[in-house]
Formats: sequence, C-alpha cells, structure tokens
Amino acid sequence: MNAFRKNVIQPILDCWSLLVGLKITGKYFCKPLITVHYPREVIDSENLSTYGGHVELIGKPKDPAMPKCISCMMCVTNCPSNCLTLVKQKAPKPTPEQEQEWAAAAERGEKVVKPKAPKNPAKFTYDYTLCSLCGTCIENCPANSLQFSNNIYWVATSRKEMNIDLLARLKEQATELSAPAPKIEAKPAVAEKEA
Amino acid sequence: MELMAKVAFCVYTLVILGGSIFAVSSSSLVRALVGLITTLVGVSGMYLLLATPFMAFMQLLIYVGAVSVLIFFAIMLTRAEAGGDEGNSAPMRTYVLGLAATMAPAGILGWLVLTKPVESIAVPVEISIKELGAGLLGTYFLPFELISVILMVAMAGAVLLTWEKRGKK
Amino acid sequence: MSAYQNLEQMKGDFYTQKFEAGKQDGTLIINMGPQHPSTHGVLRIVIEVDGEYIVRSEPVLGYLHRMHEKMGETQTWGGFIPNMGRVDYGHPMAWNWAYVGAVEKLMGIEVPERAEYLRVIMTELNRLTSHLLWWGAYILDLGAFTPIMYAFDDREMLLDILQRPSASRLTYSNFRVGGVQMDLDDKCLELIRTFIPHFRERLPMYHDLVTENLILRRRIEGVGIIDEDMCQRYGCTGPVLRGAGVAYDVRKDEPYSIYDRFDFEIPTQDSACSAGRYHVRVAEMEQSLRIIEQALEQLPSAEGKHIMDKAPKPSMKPPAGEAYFAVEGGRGKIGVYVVSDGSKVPYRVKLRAPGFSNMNAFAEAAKGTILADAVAILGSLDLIIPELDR
Amino acid sequence: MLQLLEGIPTQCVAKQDKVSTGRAWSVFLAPAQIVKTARKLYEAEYSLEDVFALDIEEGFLVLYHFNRWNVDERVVLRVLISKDNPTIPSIASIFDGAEWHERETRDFHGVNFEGNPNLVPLLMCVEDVDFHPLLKTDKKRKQIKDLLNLGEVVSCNKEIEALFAEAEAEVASDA
Amino acid sequence: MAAQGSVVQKEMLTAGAHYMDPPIVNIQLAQDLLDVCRSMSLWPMTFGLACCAIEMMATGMARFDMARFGAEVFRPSPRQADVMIVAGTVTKKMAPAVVRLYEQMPGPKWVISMGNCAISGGPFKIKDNYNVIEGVDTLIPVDVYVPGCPPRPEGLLEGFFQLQRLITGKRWWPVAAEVKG
Amino acid sequence: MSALTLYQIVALMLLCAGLFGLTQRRSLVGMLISVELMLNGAGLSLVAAAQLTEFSATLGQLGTLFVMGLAAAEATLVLAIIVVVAKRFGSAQTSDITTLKE
Amino acid sequence: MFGIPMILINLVIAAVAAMIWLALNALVLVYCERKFAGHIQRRPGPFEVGPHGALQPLIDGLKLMSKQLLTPDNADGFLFWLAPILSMIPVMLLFMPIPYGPVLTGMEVNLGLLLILAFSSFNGLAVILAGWGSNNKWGVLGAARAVAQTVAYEIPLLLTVLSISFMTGTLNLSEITAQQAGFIWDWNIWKQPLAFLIFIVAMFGETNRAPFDLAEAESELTAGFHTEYSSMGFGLFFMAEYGYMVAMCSICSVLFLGGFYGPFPGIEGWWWMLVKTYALLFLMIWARWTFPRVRFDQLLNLNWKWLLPLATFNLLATALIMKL
Repeated sequence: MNAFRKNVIQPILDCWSLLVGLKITGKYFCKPLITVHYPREVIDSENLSTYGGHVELIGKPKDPAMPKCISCMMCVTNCPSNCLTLVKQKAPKPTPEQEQEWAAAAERGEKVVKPKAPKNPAKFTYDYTLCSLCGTCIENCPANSLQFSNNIYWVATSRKEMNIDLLARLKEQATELSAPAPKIEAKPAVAEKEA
Repeated sequence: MELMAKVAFCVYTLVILGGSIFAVSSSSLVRALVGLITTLVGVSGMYLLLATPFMAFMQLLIYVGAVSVLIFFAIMLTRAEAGGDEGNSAPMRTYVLGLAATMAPAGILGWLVLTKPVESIAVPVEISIKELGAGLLGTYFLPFELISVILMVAMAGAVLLTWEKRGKK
Repeated sequence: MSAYQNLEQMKGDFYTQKFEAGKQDGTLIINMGPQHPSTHGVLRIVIEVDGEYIVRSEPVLGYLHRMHEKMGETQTWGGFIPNMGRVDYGHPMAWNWAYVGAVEKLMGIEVPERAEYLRVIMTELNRLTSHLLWWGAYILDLGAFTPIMYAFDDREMLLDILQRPSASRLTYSNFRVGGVQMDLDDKCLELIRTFIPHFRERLPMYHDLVTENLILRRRIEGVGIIDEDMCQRYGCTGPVLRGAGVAYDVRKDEPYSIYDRFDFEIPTQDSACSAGRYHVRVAEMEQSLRIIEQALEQLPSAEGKHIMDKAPKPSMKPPAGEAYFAVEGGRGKIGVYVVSDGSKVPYRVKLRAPGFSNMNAFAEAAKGTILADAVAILGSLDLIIPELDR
Repeated sequence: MLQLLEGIPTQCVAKQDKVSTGRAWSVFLAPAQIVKTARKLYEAEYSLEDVFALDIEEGFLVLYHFNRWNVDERVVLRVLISKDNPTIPSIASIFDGAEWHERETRDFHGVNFEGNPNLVPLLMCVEDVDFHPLLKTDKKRKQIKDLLNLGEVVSCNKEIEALFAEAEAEVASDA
Repeated sequence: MAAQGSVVQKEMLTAGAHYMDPPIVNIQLAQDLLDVCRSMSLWPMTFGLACCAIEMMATGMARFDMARFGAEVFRPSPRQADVMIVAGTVTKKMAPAVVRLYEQMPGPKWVISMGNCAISGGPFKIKDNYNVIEGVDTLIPVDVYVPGCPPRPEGLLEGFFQLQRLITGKRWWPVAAEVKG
Repeated sequence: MSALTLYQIVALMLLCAGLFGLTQRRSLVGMLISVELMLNGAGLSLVAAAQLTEFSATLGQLGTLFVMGLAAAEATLVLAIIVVVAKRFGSAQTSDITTLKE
Repeated sequence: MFGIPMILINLVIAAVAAMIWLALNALVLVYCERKFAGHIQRRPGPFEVGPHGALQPLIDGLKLMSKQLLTPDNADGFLFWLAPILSMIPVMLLFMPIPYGPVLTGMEVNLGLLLILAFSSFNGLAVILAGWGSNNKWGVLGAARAVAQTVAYEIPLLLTVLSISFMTGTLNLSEITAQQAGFIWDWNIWKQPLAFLIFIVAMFGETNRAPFDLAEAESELTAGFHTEYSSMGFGLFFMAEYGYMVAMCSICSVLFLGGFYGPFPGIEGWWWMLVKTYALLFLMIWARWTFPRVRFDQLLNLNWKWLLPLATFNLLATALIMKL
C-alpha cells in the first residue's frame, strides 16, 4: 500500500506543481513589462552616471580645455595594464636672444632662471582596449585630474579608434560645452563588406 | 479516369522500380533503406489504385513507421560505416550466379503470368472497412490471433536476445 | 621528461585518443565543448557514452587559462587587484577579499571598521548575484527558459546597487589593501534596504515556480552523488560540501574579518545529490539577506571614519614572508597564498579556486549516469570557468 | 598534530603564527615520506586544499595545504626537491583531488609526480608540454631564507636549520 | 618562453569560407532588401568565453531585451548563426576552436568582438604573456569592436546597431540620449 | 494484357530485385532489406489478385495485413539477432560469421 | 475540361492551399510564440522590426533563404538534403483531411484519421535521416532520441484516437466533427476526458516540444538532429515542426473540441476551428516557457508506465461501454 501511494498517488498529486508553475508564468504574463527600450529611452542618468566608462581628463574649472594634470606620472606608473602614455612637456626651446641673455647672465655670475617646463602634459594617450577600469589611476592622481567618463555607449569598427588622445577629447568636450552644437553623427561611412 | 489510372500506374511502377534498384544496388545501407522506403511508398500507391486505401495507409503505418525505423536501428547498432559496408563490388562469379538464381524463378513465374492469365475484372472491388473488421473478428479470427501471438513472442524474444545487464556502475 | 614520452606520438587531442585506445564495444566518444551551451563557457568534457549512459568522462581544462598566477609575479602588489575581479566573475568580491586579506596579513594592517562592514555588505550582495546567476543558468540548463529572466530581474537591481561603490557591473575590483575604494552613499544604502524585503517576497515565487516543480525534482533528486568522503578526497567545499551534510563554512569555522558578529545559519542537506546542492544554495540566499540586514544595522556612521586612511600605496613593499587567507566564496573556500620577498612585486601568488576542486569530483559523480544527468551535475557544481583555469 | 606525525621521520615541525600566516603548523618532509603522511592526514579527516610549488634557489619547494572541517587547523607540508631531478611521489592515490593539482604544478613548474595516473598537461596546450611559465629567471630567484621563516620550531633537523640559519641570524641582528 | 602568436596561420583562417559565392541573380534592389533582412535578424551564436558572456546574457534578459531587434534567437550550433559574439578572452588553447567555429558558420557572417580581452587581450596583455591571444582579429576578421571590461549591455546593443549599419549603410534607430554626469 | 497481369509483373519485379539483393548483399541488414522487398512484392500480388478477380476481396486484404504483421515480427527478431551477432562477432558481415566452416 | 479530371484539380488546389496555410501558420505562430514568451518574461519580444515586430518572422525567413547552403564535409549529401524535404511534405499532407469548416476540407477521405497517423510516422524517419546524414555525433544521438520518442508516443496517441473512433464508429474526420454538433456538452472531451489528457501529453511528445524536446535539447545535444543544418535546411525543419504542431492541435480540436462547431448551435464556422487550435497552441507555448525539460528515461517511463496503460484502459473501457 505504501509503495502504491509512493509510486502512483504521489506523482499524480505532484502534477499540481505543474499547474502552479503555469499559474505563476501566467501571472507574470499579465504584469507590465520592465524592459528599457534602449535607444529610445535610457536608464535614468543618476544610475548610469555611477557607472565608469573609460578614463578621461578633467579640465580646470576656469579653462575647461586645459587639464588639471600636472604630469606627475603617478597614474602611468601605477596602472596595472599599462594603458596610459604620458609625455611631459619639454621646457620651451630658448630663442637665440634668450640664450645670449643667459650666457651673458652666466658670465656675469648671476643665477640663470631658466623657464620651467609647463606642467600640463604634451601628450596623453589612453588605450581603452587594455584598460581594466580598476580606477587605480583615478585614486592615485594627486591633482584629481582623472575621472571615469560617461561615454558608455561607444563602439568602434577598428582597433585604432579606441586609442584615445585624452587631450584632444578634453578640447572637444570643452568646445561642446561652450557651444552645444547639435550632435551629428560624424562617424565615417564604412566601405561595404562585400568589397 | 481510365487514363489517370494508367498514368498513376506508370508513375508508381517507376517509383517501385527505381526504389528497388536503389535498395539493391547502393553501397550505403542507409541509402538502401531510403530505396526501400521509396518502394514502400510506391507499393502503397498501388494499393490506392487497387481501391484499398486501408491497405495503403496500413502499409505506410507499419512499414514506414515501424519496420524502416527498426532496420535503421539495426544499421546504427551494427555501426555500419556510411559508405563502407557494401563498398567493394562483389566478385564476378557471385554476380553471375546471383543473376542466374534470380532469373530462373523470374522466368518461370513470368512465363506463367503471361501465358496463363487468370480471368480478371477491370475495376477493383471496393469493400468497406466494416466488412474488413467483420472478417477479422469473424471468419479469420484464428489467424488474426495467431499473428498477434507471433508478434508478442517475437517481441519477447527480441528483448530476451538483446537483454544485457547494465552492471558495472 | 620521462612522464611525457608517449606524448610525442600523441599529436593534437590526446584525451580522445586515450579513450579510443581503451575503447569497448558499442560505446561512442563525444566531446562536450569547448563550445557547448551547458558548460557555461569553454570547458570541454570528453565523454564516453554507451547509448545514453556515461561510461567515463574526463574534463579538459585550460581553454580559459589566463595566467593569473604568472601575472601575480609580474604586477605590483596593488596592481594585481583588478585580476581578482576577473578570476571569478560570479563572485569577484570574495576573491578581492581573499587577496587583499592575505596581503593585509602579510603587512599586519588592520582595516577600518566601516570598511570591514562595507566589505561584508558588498560581498554578501555579490553572493546573491552569484547565486542568482547560478540559479537562472542551472534552470536554463535543465531546459526552462523563463526562470533565468526572473533571476536576472533581481540581479539587475543588485547590479545597480553594487555599481555605485565600484563603478562596474561585473568585474568588481574595488577592494584595496587596507580598505575599500569607495564608500556606500545614502542612496545606495536606501536601495539595499528596499531590495531586501523585495527579494524576500520574490523567493517564495522561485520556490513555487521551480523548486516545487515535479519535473525539476525528478531531474535533480538523487543525481550526481558527491558524499562526504568524496568531498574529503577531492577537497570539495562550499555548497557541494554542505549539500553532503557537512556544516563547514569558512565564515563560521574560521571566522575572518567581522563575521563572528553576525547571527546566521549554515544550511546543510544530507542527500549529497544535485538537489541537496540546489537547496543549500537557495537557502544561502536567505542567510545572506540576514547578514546584510545585521550589517546595515551595525554599520558605523561615515563621519570621522575613513575607509582608506590606513591603506598603503599600490606600489607597497610588504615584508618578506608568506600568508594564506581563506574566505567563503559563492562556490566554496577561496584561498590565496602569497609569498613576498620584500620587493614591489609578489614572489608567488597561488590561487586556490573552489571550482577547481569541485569540478574534479565531476568525473566520479557522473559515472554511470545518463547524458542529461551530466548536465544536471555540471550545473549543480556551479562552475565558473575562468576560476577553474585561472 | 604532533601525535599524528609520530612514526614519520619529519625534517622539521614548526608552529606558525595564525594571525600573520593563516596556518597552524608547518612540516618539512623528505620526498619519500609524503605519501605516508598524506595517508595519516586522510585518516585524521584532513582534506586537501591545494598543491603547488615554489621556485627557489635550493630547488623546488612543493607545498601541500591541508585543513580539517571540524577543527580549524591548517597544516602545510613542505617538500624540498632538487632542480636536477624534480621528482616527487604522487598522493593522488589517497586524495583523488591531488591529481589535478599535481598536473597543474607540472604545467607551471615542471615538477614530476611519480604515480600520478594521468600526468598530461592540464591547463597548457599540448604544444607547450615542456614550457613552464612560472619558472623564475636566475636574477629574480631568491633563497628560501629570504622568503619564509620557520616559526616556532618544535623539532628540526640539521639540514633545514642550515637552510634558515642566516635568516635567523639576520632576524636576530635586526632585533 | 613559448612563442606567442596565433596557433594557426592567419592566411589559412581568413581565406576560404569568409565570403559568400557571388549570387546567381545579382539585382541591386534585391541585394539591398536582403541586406536589410539580414541586418534585422542577426542570430548570434551562444559563444560565451568569459566574463563578457554574462553581460551578453544580461543583454538578452528582460531589462535590455535584445529580442526587440530580432537577435533573440541564440543558436547553439554555428551552422544556424549569423553573428559570432566573441565575448571574452581567447586563449592559445581555444584559438583553433574559435577559428573552426567561425569557419563552420555559413556566409554571410559577421563577428562582434566584445570586451577588451577579445579586442586586444585587454588586461592580460602583459610582457610575459604566454597564453592569451592579443586580439581576436589576429585570428578572424572582426567587424565591430565593443570596448569595455565588460561593456554594458547597451554597449553590445550599440554594437549590433553598428553592425546593422555596416550591412545596410544606415543606422536604423535613434541615437540614445547622453548620460548627464 | 489485363490489369492483373500488369500488377503481377510489378510484383514479380519486386521479387526479382529482392532475390538478387539477397544473393549480392554481404551484410545481414542488407539482406533484411531485400527480404522486405520480396515481402512487399508478395503483398502486392495478393491484394491485386484478390481485388481484380471474383475471389473474396476480404481475404486478400486481410492476408496482406497478416503478411505485414509477420514482416514486423520478423524485422523485430532479425534486428535482435543482428544486434547479438554484431556484438558477438564485431560485425554484421556474412563473411565474418562463417566460423562453422573453418 | 481538357481531359483533366476534377479530382486532380481539387487535389492540386488542396495541396497548394495546405502549403500556404502551413507557411502562414508557421509565420504567425513563430511571432506569437516569441511575443508570448517575451511577455511571460516581462519583455516585449520582437518589437522594432515592423509594427510591434510583426515583420520579424517574415524577415527571419527571408534571411534564412538567403544564407549560404552548407553541406558538411563528411556528410552524405543525398540523405542530408533529403531529410528536410521528407519532413516537410508529409506535414502538408496531414492538413488534407482536416475539416476546417463545413466545406473547407482539403480532401474528403474516409480513412482520414488513418491517413494522418500514417503520414505522421514519416517525421521520425526524416529526423533519423537528418541525424545520420549529417554525420555528426550530436546529430546521431538526437536522431536516436527523437525516434525512440516519436515511436513510443505514437502508441498512446493511436490508442486514444482509436477510442474516439470506437465511440464515433468512423475514421472520417468530417463525420466525427458532425457528431459533435450541438451544444458544448456534446463535444467528445466530456465523453473522453482521459483520452483528451493523454492526447495532449502525447501531442507534446510527438511534436518534440518542450518539456519533451529531447531531440534538440540544446543544453545537452547542442542542437540535436539539426546541428549541421544551415539556411533553408534548418528553415524547413523549423517550419515542419510548427506545421506539425498546428496539425496536431487541429486534429485535437476536431477529435475532442467539436471542430468548427461553436459552443451552441447556429454559430459554426471556420473561426471556431482557428480559435480552438490556437488555444491549444498557446497551451503548448505556455508549457514550453514554464517547465524544465524532462530526462530521457523519464520521458520513456512516462510513456510506457503511465500513458500506455491508461490509454489501453481507456480503450477497453470505451469498448465495454459501447458494447453495453
């Protein structure tokens, strides 16, 4: 009798669970959808702004096109994936007059005050494809010149595109800020695949 | 209608002929099976022409649905290679002997059929499925039961033959 | 090398060749993977089947070997942390913690209390995402398409929460030696507080839809026995071990950080089968919720307590020595062993992945079952392939 | 632990500081003793955590971590083998899980485990059979005394003491 | 040190099955129409390699729902897939399999390289790299790169839009509003 | 030529094909296929004869039905035998199973 | 009329109509399934291609047609391409004897039910050929599973159909429909509830639909028997599967749910048939997106240990009641 109950009655009773399953999916069928229709609408900016896109430079508050960066190389040395390249600016090449002046000053025994190299970097490139978005560079920047960007919908059709010149990007952003032009798709049309 | 029947007969004959030749001659067993199935379909068409649709559908149901699948399983279980099993052609001697063995009964039977035709009618008799059922359970009850017993025994035998304990776990 | 002499003749796929060499009659050798929907990535399993029954099987690893241990010897101490987010994408916080904890042991750093609480909260939230991911994927493997969608609905809420302190959605690497990268803001805490009751409401639905389902119960009950002895021999930990009836949890038995301050249970099941592991994981989700609730209550206020004030620079130089630190990850005991020679770069980093040991028991558990059971067993082990291959 | 090791000729048994290393005991063994010890540990309900090697100047230091479920007492077995003949008996017959760990060690360092049932590459490609990625360059390789310390020694034989001799002295001088 | 570099020669990989035979009847209009059809029903192959695979799954889930663009039909068999999303790190051991799967796909076929690992080896491109292929485009021709570690699901959707644009020469959907930080 | 004759010729063709196949095939499965061909021929012949003469049509159809049943039974058994033979000898080729001869 | 008999013209028209009907239904059904699944999962499903994604199935079909046809290297090309065609044609024939309305019957066949059973057995054969022809281990495994499954589930299906024909005394589908005219309680479902249940379960098994989709279980067998099929080969299998579903559900509604008759007299018409068929189809879709897949041995156990005895019992009981 016990075996009968276990092997015959119980399975039939268990079939009820199938109906329960159908009921649940049926219930969800009637509920409103939760999809964000992406290109037409996006998840709220408040949420998205906490997500880190690639790294970018922050401009000075007064001069948005000029980075706060002081070329201290902290980010480059600490980056685990070696995706940042920074070239410091060299001191401006002295003009002949200046050289003469300095030479004269040296002769006079005065202390020569050579102009120091400007602090902002000459070249600051960033290979996004190598980055692991760990944020070490941002933490270690003494000038707070780096941040995660909000450029999170970005795709490319070649590897080179993803090697970003951060200075140029900052300039572009600065001009955009000053004159908010309508965003035009400026990506070049790509040749047909069948070619 | 007469013309239609003739056309249909020719078509079915071609299907049967093609199928059976394919079944006998192809080197791959699966292809031979496809040939057999073609023949079966052709024969069932013939049954339709003979006004026995019941037979036609039973032919499809039993042969295509059951026997062919069984044969397919036989092919799979004996791991016949796709092309290799009948790959190399038979020696000439077997070929000739086989042909002779085939031709002898064919000649005799053909001669009989052609020279001593039985009186026949042109339009096939149609009987309803009810009559068939009545026959099955009335006049031919014994053979019917015998067939079912044979099927039963065959199945039991097959299971017994291939029974194997799934031991070493 | 003597042990490899016969490898010379074995060109290419030596696993299949090995199987074919000792092949019995009537069996078929099939390759599951490296690209196969139910191996969750690029695991490959060579299976010898007799009909539908598995005669023997041999997992082949290494399709996602990403040289983490090699990188441990080339990156700086701080620079290795991003790797920890990628070893196990299911539960990266636990790996972060294991590595960071080992280095902290080595350097003798004490972590600020708020940082400890933040670590607990984030790790447990992450454990929820890990279990939800497993739950959905497991049911998907067993052939039901809808539950994973519901699981991911909840998971997306969790990801939104975790995205705030880590700026990332999946490969979190926000633990730092001596603290955590970013603090949880008020909005985030509020989100967590609303999430907990929401998830408590959802759990019964999961049970009704899946756990109670007749078909699912028949699929997983009594399938893939990994009992206590097997766990000991193979070194299985985590839900696999708890599913075999041993109440072992690193959080309880070897309490690290502040886990001894929380009141939670270790769910166990005695059946040692896939169903046991399934129930353990589902029950663990509730326990995680409990821990998070308690941690939120006890969380010290942010004022005056900095989470990173004792943290050394990424280019730190720990003193020479060795340290082993074990934490409880979503899949079992995660152990990180580090050796320092006093330089900027670790001398050796050894990652003890729980999935590696759990997977090891697969071949024995799957023997004699049928092909569909292999999928059920594989899923119940909750594999994350990068963790296996490292 | 000490009872457990009775009858096994250990090279060195030392207590370790749990807070800073995470382990309770450290045991140095000769390669020949490892199987016997593993069996004892298995009988005492220890389970295997991992097996791996450390590339040091003296040779390869193969480490085995064991832990128990009911008692938190992690044990590390250390076996020092020479570079010329990096061979060590396999414990895969006792702890089946060791098979993969040993194969992994073989992949990374080229340590051969005698008696492993299936010593083929686990993680590496077949082409990379004789390439061992974790071998250090001579410049980077360090001596054992620069890396590890013995801890609170219970018993120790001469060889091991000699290995750590200078380090102890250094520590003493530092203090 | 083992030689880094692809296991199989590049010439061997790209020649052959990449492009379709020329159509029998070549009418521009029909081709354009077919291109639109192809771009609107890109069936991806279930081919998750590593972390990015989870984000790929998330893209198919209810919140982002790739199915809206007809890309829901994840085919397990390469024979029925149109686009291969290489989501994750390709290792030396895996490389032959990737190439083989690519060659098994019927033309026309496309490849989306998702995530930094697949694009260039990402964080695993180190000096002593011995096992990670530095960019799947050294193995098979890649059409669209979706950077990120891992990219957001929106990123993958953008990758699909870009692929549709490659096929038809037109972006079909509006540009999403930018995130205000 | 009457319709019946035509049908009989077709049936004869099936018989010939089956016979020829039986002699030529060297695997048991192939032989089984040939036997099925012959059985079909027999069935066709039976039905045609019953339908196109004054003879009882019921008997003809039922007889063929019985033939089909027999064919199914025969196929089952032969399949079992073939499987056993294949397991025993490792092949289902007739040339491999001639151990008695040697 | 030029000597071409009427019956041939009828046949051709019926065949063409069946083909169009099949293709149309497959398209609509694919769309419905994807939408339905989407809404169960709280997402819209196809949405952007055409209004609410209505063009999606059509575009998928066109794309499939324009893909490259690949024949695997080691495959037997003849068998490989025969299989999809062989799976497609019988499905079309299945629609012939089904009465979709008072005059909407493709071909009046007295033995309609027998014809359907006969031609539905071709499906298993096509699957087997596909699996074997593609010379792929997954394909062979999937084919073996599919055949064991379809052969097994055909038996309870046959037995339930037989019990209906016992009751109605005919194998003609039009007659069976005609006998159910009248009110809703005249439908066969009330007379044969057990048979209805068995038929529904066996229907899932016969059409290889989840939770019984063992032949193409993608988490176990990659894609099962059609692993190697690309382009239209796959498309044909896909269409055949959906066509088969529609045919089975139509037959079920004819046998049990009164065919084209409404719940009370005077409102019969083809739309009732459509409504009933699609209700059953939605049940199938609903089940597919809710349940996990059963295991292979459980599937066969269910058949041999439950469905078969129950169906036999049902048949015997029907016979007994009819006799009394």
